[in-house]
Amino acid sequence: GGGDEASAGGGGTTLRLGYFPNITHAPALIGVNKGLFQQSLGDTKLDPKTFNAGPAAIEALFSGAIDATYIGPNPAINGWATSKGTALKIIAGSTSGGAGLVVRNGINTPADLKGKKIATPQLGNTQDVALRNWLKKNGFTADQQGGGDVSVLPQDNATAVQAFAQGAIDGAWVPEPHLSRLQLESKGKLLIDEKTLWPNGQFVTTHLIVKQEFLKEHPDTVKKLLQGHLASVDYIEKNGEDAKKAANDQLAALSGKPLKDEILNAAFKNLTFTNDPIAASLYASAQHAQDVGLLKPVDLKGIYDLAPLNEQLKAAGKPEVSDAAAS
Amino acid sequence: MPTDVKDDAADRLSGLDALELSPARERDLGRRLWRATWPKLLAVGIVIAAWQLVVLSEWKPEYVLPGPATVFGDLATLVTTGDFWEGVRLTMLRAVTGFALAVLIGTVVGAAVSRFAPLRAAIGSLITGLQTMPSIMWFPLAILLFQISESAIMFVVVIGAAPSVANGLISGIDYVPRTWLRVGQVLGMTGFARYRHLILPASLPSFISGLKQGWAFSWRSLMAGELLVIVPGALSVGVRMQQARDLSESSLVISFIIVVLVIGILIDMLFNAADNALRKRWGLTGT
Amino acid sequence: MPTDVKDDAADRLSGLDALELSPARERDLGRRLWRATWPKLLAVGIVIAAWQLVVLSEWKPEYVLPGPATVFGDLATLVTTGDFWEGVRLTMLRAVTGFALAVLIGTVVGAAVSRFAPLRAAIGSLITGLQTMPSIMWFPLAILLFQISESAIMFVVVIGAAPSVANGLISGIDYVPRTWLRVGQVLGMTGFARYRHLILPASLPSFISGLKQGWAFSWRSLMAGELLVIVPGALSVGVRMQQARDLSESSLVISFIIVVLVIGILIDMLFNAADNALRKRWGLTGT
Amino acid sequence: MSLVETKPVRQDTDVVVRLDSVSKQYGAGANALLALDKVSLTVRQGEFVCLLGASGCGKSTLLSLVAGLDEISGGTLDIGGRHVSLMFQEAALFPWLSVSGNVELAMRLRGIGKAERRRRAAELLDVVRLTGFGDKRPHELSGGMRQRVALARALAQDADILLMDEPFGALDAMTRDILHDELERIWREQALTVVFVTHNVREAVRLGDRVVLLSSRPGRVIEDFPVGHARPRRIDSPEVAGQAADITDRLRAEVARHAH
Amino acid sequence: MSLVETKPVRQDTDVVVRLDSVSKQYGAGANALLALDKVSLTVRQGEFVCLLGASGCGKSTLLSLVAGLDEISGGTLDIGGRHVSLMFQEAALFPWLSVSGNVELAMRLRGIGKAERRRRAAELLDVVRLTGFGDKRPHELSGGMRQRVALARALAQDADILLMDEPFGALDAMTRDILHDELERIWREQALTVVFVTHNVREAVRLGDRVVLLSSRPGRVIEDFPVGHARPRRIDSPEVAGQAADITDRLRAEVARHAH
Ligand SMILES: Nc1ncnc2c1ncn2[C@@H]1O[C@H](COP(=O)(O)OP(=O)(O)OP(=O)(O)O)[C@@H](O)[C@H]1O
Ligand SMILES: Nc1ncnc2c1ncn2[C@@H]1O[C@H](COP(=O)(O)OP(=O)(O)OP(=O)(O)O)[C@@H](O)[C@H]1O
Ligand SMILES: [Mg+2]
Ligand SMILES: [Mg+2]
Repeated sequence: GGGDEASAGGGGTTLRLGYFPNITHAPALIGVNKGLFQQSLGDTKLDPKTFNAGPAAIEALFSGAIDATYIGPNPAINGWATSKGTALKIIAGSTSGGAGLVVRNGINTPADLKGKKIATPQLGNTQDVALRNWLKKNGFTADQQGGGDVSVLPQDNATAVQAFAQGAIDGAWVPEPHLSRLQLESKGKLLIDEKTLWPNGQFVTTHLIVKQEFLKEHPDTVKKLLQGHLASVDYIEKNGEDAKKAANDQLAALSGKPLKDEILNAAFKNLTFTNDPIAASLYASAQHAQDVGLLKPVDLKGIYDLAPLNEQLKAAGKPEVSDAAAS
Repeated sequence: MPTDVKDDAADRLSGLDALELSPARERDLGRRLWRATWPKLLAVGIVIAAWQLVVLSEWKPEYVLPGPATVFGDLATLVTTGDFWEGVRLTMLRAVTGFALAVLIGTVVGAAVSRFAPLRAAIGSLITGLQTMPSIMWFPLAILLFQISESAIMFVVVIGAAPSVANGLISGIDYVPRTWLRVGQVLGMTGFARYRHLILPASLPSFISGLKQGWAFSWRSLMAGELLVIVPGALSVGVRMQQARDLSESSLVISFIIVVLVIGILIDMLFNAADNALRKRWGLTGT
Repeated sequence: MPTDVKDDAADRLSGLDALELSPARERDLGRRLWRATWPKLLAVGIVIAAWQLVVLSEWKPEYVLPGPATVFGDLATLVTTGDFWEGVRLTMLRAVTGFALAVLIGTVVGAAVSRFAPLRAAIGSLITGLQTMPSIMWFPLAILLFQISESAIMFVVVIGAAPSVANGLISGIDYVPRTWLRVGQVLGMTGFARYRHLILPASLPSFISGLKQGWAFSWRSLMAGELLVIVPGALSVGVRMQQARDLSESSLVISFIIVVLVIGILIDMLFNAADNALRKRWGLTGT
Repeated sequence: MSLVETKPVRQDTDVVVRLDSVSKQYGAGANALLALDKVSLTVRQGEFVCLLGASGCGKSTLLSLVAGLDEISGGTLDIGGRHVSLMFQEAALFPWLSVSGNVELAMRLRGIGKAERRRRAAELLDVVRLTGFGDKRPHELSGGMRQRVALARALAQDADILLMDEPFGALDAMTRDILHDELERIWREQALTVVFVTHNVREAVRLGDRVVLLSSRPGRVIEDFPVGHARPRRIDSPEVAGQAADITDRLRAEVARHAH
Repeated sequence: MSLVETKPVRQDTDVVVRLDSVSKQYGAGANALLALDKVSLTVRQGEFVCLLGASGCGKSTLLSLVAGLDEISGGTLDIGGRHVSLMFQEAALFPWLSVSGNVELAMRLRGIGKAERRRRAAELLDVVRLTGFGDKRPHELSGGMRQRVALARALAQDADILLMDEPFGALDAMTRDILHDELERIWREQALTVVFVTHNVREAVRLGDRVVLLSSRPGRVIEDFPVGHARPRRIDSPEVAGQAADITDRLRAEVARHAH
């Protein structure tokens, strides 16, 4: 306890960074495992914290228990909305892709989905919105209470995987590694790869957020954090196999068991690790959520602060990223 | 407790004058209600005042720790939607059904376990083992047995609460005074009659306390179990609660904490009424 | 129960012959152990056999419902890693610390609530309300108060288990026979002495049963609360369990169910030992 | 061993309760306590036997053995499967039942109908002079009243053998006299066999066909006095007082022997 | 109202217990039961008062009022803040304590040291003739033995006023005689004030300075017999028997009046 004041007032002597023991957080896993964050942070101590799900991470950020965290787009939007734009900023992208709809055999076309039960991780999250938006485009109705042409059942990924394996649901729109697991273990069929629904096949799965106060008070520490993050993303790009191994090692350390190689490989294939937060997809997804009534209108203007990132990218001679909407 | 004894004696004294009996009683009822209410009001008042003070001190921003005004505003909005009551109805229905089932099964298992020594040796300790199992660990089995259905929820609730009920009963049975058991034997009680006329009534206090704990377990299991199934039509309390957290809306989270507390308190009052009636019968109160 | 009485009488009879006393006792101990063990073995045997049968019937694919051989293989691998025991050690340490705290707080609160009528009116029912609150609802508050730390876990555990302990004590106190209370009064017991010498010992049976339920609550809360803080290296049971689920590895999930059951059963045996000692003291057993 | 044995034991079918060298030991090892030591006693059909003995000599133990509540540690005990009712030394009423509920319970277990039960219970409460107390709860009664309810409950069982453990110990002399008469009447009318434990020697002589004396711990039968006086007897009659004095002397000698 | 009142009430400081028109009603409304009706009674320092009365007439109620366990419904009651000890009608031992634990508890609460407690408890167990039973648990004792432990516990309190509710009801005559002597000795040595409830009229005359008669429900004081015989008395002495017969007659008349 009390780390809040210490880190805020003590000149950023510690950085408390949150992430999930999950393959979509690979840059964090590798950065921690390989000491890349610590390297760039120098004498600022890295204090990594892991979370099981977005809400807990946001609660921790709100309460001042962490300073920055890797997180999915959805909790970030919620956190932005409830704090009325005062709590956090997205400062870099991390992961793209790696989600889709897996169905059981016998369902071959979207039309076959009528009357079926499809799981999503959580009402109003990215995958849930993607599914509903896609269903709407395909002329299906689906309400928030699981009714309509297609019954959308929000439940946590582990339950969805079990339910699918036991034939209790007909499909699930899930992120990695569950996406690969459903295909490899439960012999599900990938009906929709979410990539195909987005321009350039790019949509945000994970990004890096930081507490606004922290950003204001310790811009240097944030810069160093970004350096570490960039190094990690670079590392994945340059050492494919090594990076996988490092990620899996860190997973094993955090969860007691590594992913099976085949799932690790498949998941890595589906994911892209990038510094670009793919802002356009965030705006679009939020708009979709508002369209299907899962999000109160929210002004996302200013949710990004990509200046420090771009500064670094520029220094490294890489293309800068933008927080503009696609259109 | 001495205080009670004194008060009741005073009540009786005032009841001595037969002519004044009914007004005295009315006054008594009013006084008793007031005596039961003011501490509650005071407690709520203190909590809200402290809460408001913390909020005013700006220890944490409003979106992390919203003030009472915000929360009660949100709560008021919440409870004025028909949807919310639909959800509460659905959840209460599940809770009551699940609890009833748990009581039934727990009673039978508890009675059987305390009756047959080998059964007790075999599964007696397992009961506590089951109790400690987090609800989510039953999800795979629930889905395996019942697919995604109301029955799966019931399964999770029953397996969560029945051990508690059974344990309460077993403990009650174990502490039935030996004299009563001997009286029962002399009266020729055997088998079911022995349970019906001696063991169950004698262990009722502990049983009721087990029921209370069982209710808490079943409610907690239900909150987890409701996430298994979303039934078209109404969003149950468990689902709404999860959503409030997912949306990181502190005010809504606190609202649901209050809702759950209020339901818990109301149920506890039911149990207390049963308990008081029992204690009166047993001659454990001053009245 | 009559069966026990008969057996014990038989034992005593055999004990009559002083010369044969010690061998008879040894034989007794062996017999008693055997009597406590065979039903457990039989129960485990039946469960495993039924499970194997279901698996053999190929009702569900192996990756959904793995057979006993697979699971016990995995379990064996699991328990032979030092890491696993580190995790168990960590979890048990937290469980015991949290439970001890919960017992302390629950006892004080329970005693206070049953002692002061206004306090009871104020927060008596709240205790059950708190009990019904799912652990995850305390996470925001835990993080708010204790950041991400061991204290946050303790908070979740204590707030989950203390109400149970308090309720057990309150129920026990409520059912202390009136005669004993009167004896206490005549002996001049007041305040703390009254609790120390009369109320606590007299309500011990119900208290122990409350402790048992409290343990179950604290364990469940811990399983949820451990997800708050992950210490790489020593992975607690709660984290491993969650991960087993997240990895959808049925065999690992079942392994952890077994681990939790075994821990629960062992703890229950401790409670039972305490309970039996108590019943013997009170003269509620045949011996 | 005991004086009873010196009489020729009639092997008649009349014998309802037969104890043959019955021993009872509580506990084991260092903690063992021999409560009864080779007690032999027979009670015949319709007999009223009173048991006398010092406090802690094993009277209650003997009754609980006969009632089958405890296992004997040695010897043989035979009641020929007869239906036994035992009135305990403490009232041991069930607090969750009303007074008449407690009395009716014994009948309920024998499947007697509700109306009949009600009638009989009221009748029995009249017998024990508790008319109108049927709806009270046990905790609302005085000690002596509770004891009388226990008596009513024991009578409600309609057993063949009635074992009574100091049934009138908490009653005043007058109420006790009345209940002596009632008990004697019921015993005669229903041809009951009664074993009656008391500390009141006059009461024993007033009621019993025989008065059996137990020695101090461990209990052994030391004397068996037949009571010859014609019934109805009065507790304050000279004959009763006279024999009571004799028995008291014998008892006193026994207690003195065990230099307390 | 009562006969006591007809004597000039001495307002001396000697009075230890003073009841003035004390009433006690249990329950309320239709369920009300008047247990005591305007009872007036004074007990002086060092006096040994015996209470007699039919079963359920309110003797135990009276004691519990004096001990402050129940609130009076009317009248005034004054014991001048003196330390009272009450021996209940039932033994009411604590099952979680051994026999000597039960006896020691009373001393422990007064802060008496361990060694002293132990010594005193052993002494008291000797007094009640339970030497060597200190380590037993209450459930291992016979009814009469439990009663004696309760007596030892009451004596261990070293109170100014000792209230005893049928303390020897479950004891045989011999043990009772012994305890009469012991009680008398302790009473004299410690200048105790004793109120003693019994159903045994001879016992009352054997022990009491005065014998107070209560009427049947509701209890009222109907007569107050001074006992003049010199101590030590013997329960089977002609004087005791004679006065006991007188009192019994008076009691019998009272009970008859209340046509049971
Ligand atoms: N459950 C028990 N465990 C151990 N010892 C016992 C038990 N019950 C009785 N005893 C012992 O057995 C002896 C006889 O007890 P019992 O109750 O039969 O005496 P009793 O003749 O009925 O005496 P009383 O007239 O005082 O009721 C006593 O010494 C007592 O301590
Ligand atoms: N707690 C109570 N509630 C209601 N009525 C009670 C209560 N205690 C006693 N009574 C009633 O008060 C009356 C007097 O009871 P009490 O116990 O004082 O009698 P007693 O003189 O001690 O009789 P006994 O000689 O049988 O012990 C009885 O009629 C009884 O029914
Ligand atoms: Mg006895
Ligand atoms: Mg009485």
